[in-house]
Amino acid sequence: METSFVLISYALTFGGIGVLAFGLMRRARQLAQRTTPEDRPWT
Amino acid sequence: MDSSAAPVVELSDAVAVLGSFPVLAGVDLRVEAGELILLRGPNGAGKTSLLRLCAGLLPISRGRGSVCGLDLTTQRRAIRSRVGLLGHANGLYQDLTVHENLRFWGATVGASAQEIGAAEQRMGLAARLATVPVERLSAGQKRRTALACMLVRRAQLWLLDEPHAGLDAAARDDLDTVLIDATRSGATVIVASHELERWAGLAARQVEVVGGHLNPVRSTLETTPPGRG
Amino acid sequence: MTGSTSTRFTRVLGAATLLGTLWLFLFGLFLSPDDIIQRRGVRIMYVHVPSVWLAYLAFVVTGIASVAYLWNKTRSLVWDRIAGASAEIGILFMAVTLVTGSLWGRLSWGKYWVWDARLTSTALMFVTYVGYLAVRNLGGTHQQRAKRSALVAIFAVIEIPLVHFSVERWNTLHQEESVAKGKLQDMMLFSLFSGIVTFTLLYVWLLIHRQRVLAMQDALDDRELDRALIERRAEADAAAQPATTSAGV
Amino acid sequence: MSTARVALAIAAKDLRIERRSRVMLNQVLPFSGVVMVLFAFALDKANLLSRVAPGLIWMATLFSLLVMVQRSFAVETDDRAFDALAVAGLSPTGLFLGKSLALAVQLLVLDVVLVLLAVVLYETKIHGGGRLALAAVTIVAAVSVLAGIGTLYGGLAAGSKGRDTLLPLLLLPMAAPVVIGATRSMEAAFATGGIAMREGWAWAGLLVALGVLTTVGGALGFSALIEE
Repeated sequence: METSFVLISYALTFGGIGVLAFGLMRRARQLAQRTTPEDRPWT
Repeated sequence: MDSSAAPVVELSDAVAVLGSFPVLAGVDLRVEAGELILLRGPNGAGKTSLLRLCAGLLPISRGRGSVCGLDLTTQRRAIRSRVGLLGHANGLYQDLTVHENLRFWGATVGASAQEIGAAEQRMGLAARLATVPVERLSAGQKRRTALACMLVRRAQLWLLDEPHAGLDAAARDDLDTVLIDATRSGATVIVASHELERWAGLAARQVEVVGGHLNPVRSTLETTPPGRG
Repeated sequence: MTGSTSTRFTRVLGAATLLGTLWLFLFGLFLSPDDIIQRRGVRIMYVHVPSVWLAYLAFVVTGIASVAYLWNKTRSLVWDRIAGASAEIGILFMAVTLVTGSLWGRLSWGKYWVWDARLTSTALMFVTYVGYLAVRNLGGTHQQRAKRSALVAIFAVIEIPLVHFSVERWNTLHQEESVAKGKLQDMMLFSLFSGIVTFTLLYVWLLIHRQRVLAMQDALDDRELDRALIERRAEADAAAQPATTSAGV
Repeated sequence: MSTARVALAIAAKDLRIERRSRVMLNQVLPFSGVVMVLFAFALDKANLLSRVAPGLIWMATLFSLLVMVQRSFAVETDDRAFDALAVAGLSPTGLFLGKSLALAVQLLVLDVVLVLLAVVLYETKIHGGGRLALAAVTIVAAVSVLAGIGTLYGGLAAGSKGRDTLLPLLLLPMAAPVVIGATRSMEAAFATGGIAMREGWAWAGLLVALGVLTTVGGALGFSALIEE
């Protein structure tokens, strides 16, 4: 039982992080098309 | 109406935003003490928002403005204590009686019992009505109670949004005399209303509100007003 | 990982985070030894403990950013966006903490949930910050959103020690501070440490990108405001022409 | 318009509205009374009941608080009196202190009734002045905290759309330390659950500190929260 619990924990943790990071990148690309460079002072 | 005193309301290119919609998109207005101004214009043009801007309720996002000599961007709360805004709702406590509502508003500014009595008298809310809970009053009586609260609070600028809505003919005439009486005793009144024919004789100046802007209306009574810049 | 919100720094940071994650997988699952009592179950610790650390760090950053926004010398919407972004990341790690914590609890105490000081205060904080995010999208101008959220965040941060203290005195049954007692072997400690470092890098990476996404979102809102302003002017000028004799501007 | 005068005017107004409409008397009190009675049936073993009594009192108080806060701000928003208060330029600190004072007074009445109910229904007893003093201090301190955070978050939620669900979401986590502390010190006052008086007073001290923090923090925060 331990192994399955450990694997579930890792899967949930890195799955959650992956979903957040991926969603973030997708949102960034979407917004990039609709904003102009001066809206992005960091570039 | 000496115009030497500072104008009660002065707006230059004022912009106000509701959410992300510019309900007022560059308004210029100047109102002297004791004037009675009528705001006309279609619904959604920005009449109510202009009143809320002058009342210091709606923050000014761009441009400049002052009410009763106080700056609209920095002294909004000070402005509010000098202004009375009567919107579609009367802002009264339904469970309390007329007298209790007036006593509450009196208590917030430290008004004396005489002042409260005088306000009741002026608004025709004497003895019998004063002890009736507000929720059982007619629309006209509620409107007069709300105006009495404004009197008790010693408001210098009266901002009325469709004050005649829901009033019968008698109550309307009654309200007109009250407003004229108020301007004569030095208060300044800005009214937003659809009923143009009613206001023709009364309002010294009419201003058209459309698309969040003001266009002065050529009215037979007055000389050329300071038009939009 | 190229995109509009990346710069050289975030790419380096992203690479380091990926490296750290692989490192954590390697050590967490294979190279570090089993525990004498919990056998393989202890490996959950390498994701659970860093998540707890990250959640608290994120919420403290939200609190600091909120204070920075309220203080008029340092007032700028960047602080507000950092506070919002950090709370969002904090909530993810808080959720992970609760799930992995209960799984680990099942293994070591035999029960998924125990009314223990740390678990209860973590759960309460999770709800508090869900409330914070609800306040963030109440609408109004960016300044109103920022001020309102800053206050709720400051009250929430003051709340954290209070909840923890009051629940701690209630009763406590948590792991006996395994890291502090030093009964962990060196390899375990090393894996745990690499977990914490990796997660911290990840947090900074997520924070920077999220702040920039929010910045673009705000810029877009302002852009829409300008467009609507022009529209309103056009509407007014169009209406002004026929209605009055005075010439429009 | 000094803050104190505004606060007293608002508190007097709220309490007069309550006396006139009797929402607390006709709805909230019976509601929490029924909760206590139902629990008495559900857990009919006496010794368990007396041990659980303090927790029940504060849980019933917490849920009544939600109803009372919603009523306190419904009164303001019914006829947009809240706008009228804003237009009058009343000091937000006065507004906060007035609203929370009125709420605190009502909560105090509610709690005294709940304690009496507990004594009658659950045979809990409060022996001697020391325990009575502890119970009194606990109730006053806890009530001041609950009224403070209730008014603060009630004001925030009043204007917004999802206010019915937002209020519990914001209020309950913040109320957790108070409910825990108050339950613990009441257990000392009721001499159940083996809590020493000394620890009871320690919890009461925490509640008093929370009370001061909430009142000061609430007063400062309230103006920013309700600012248009």
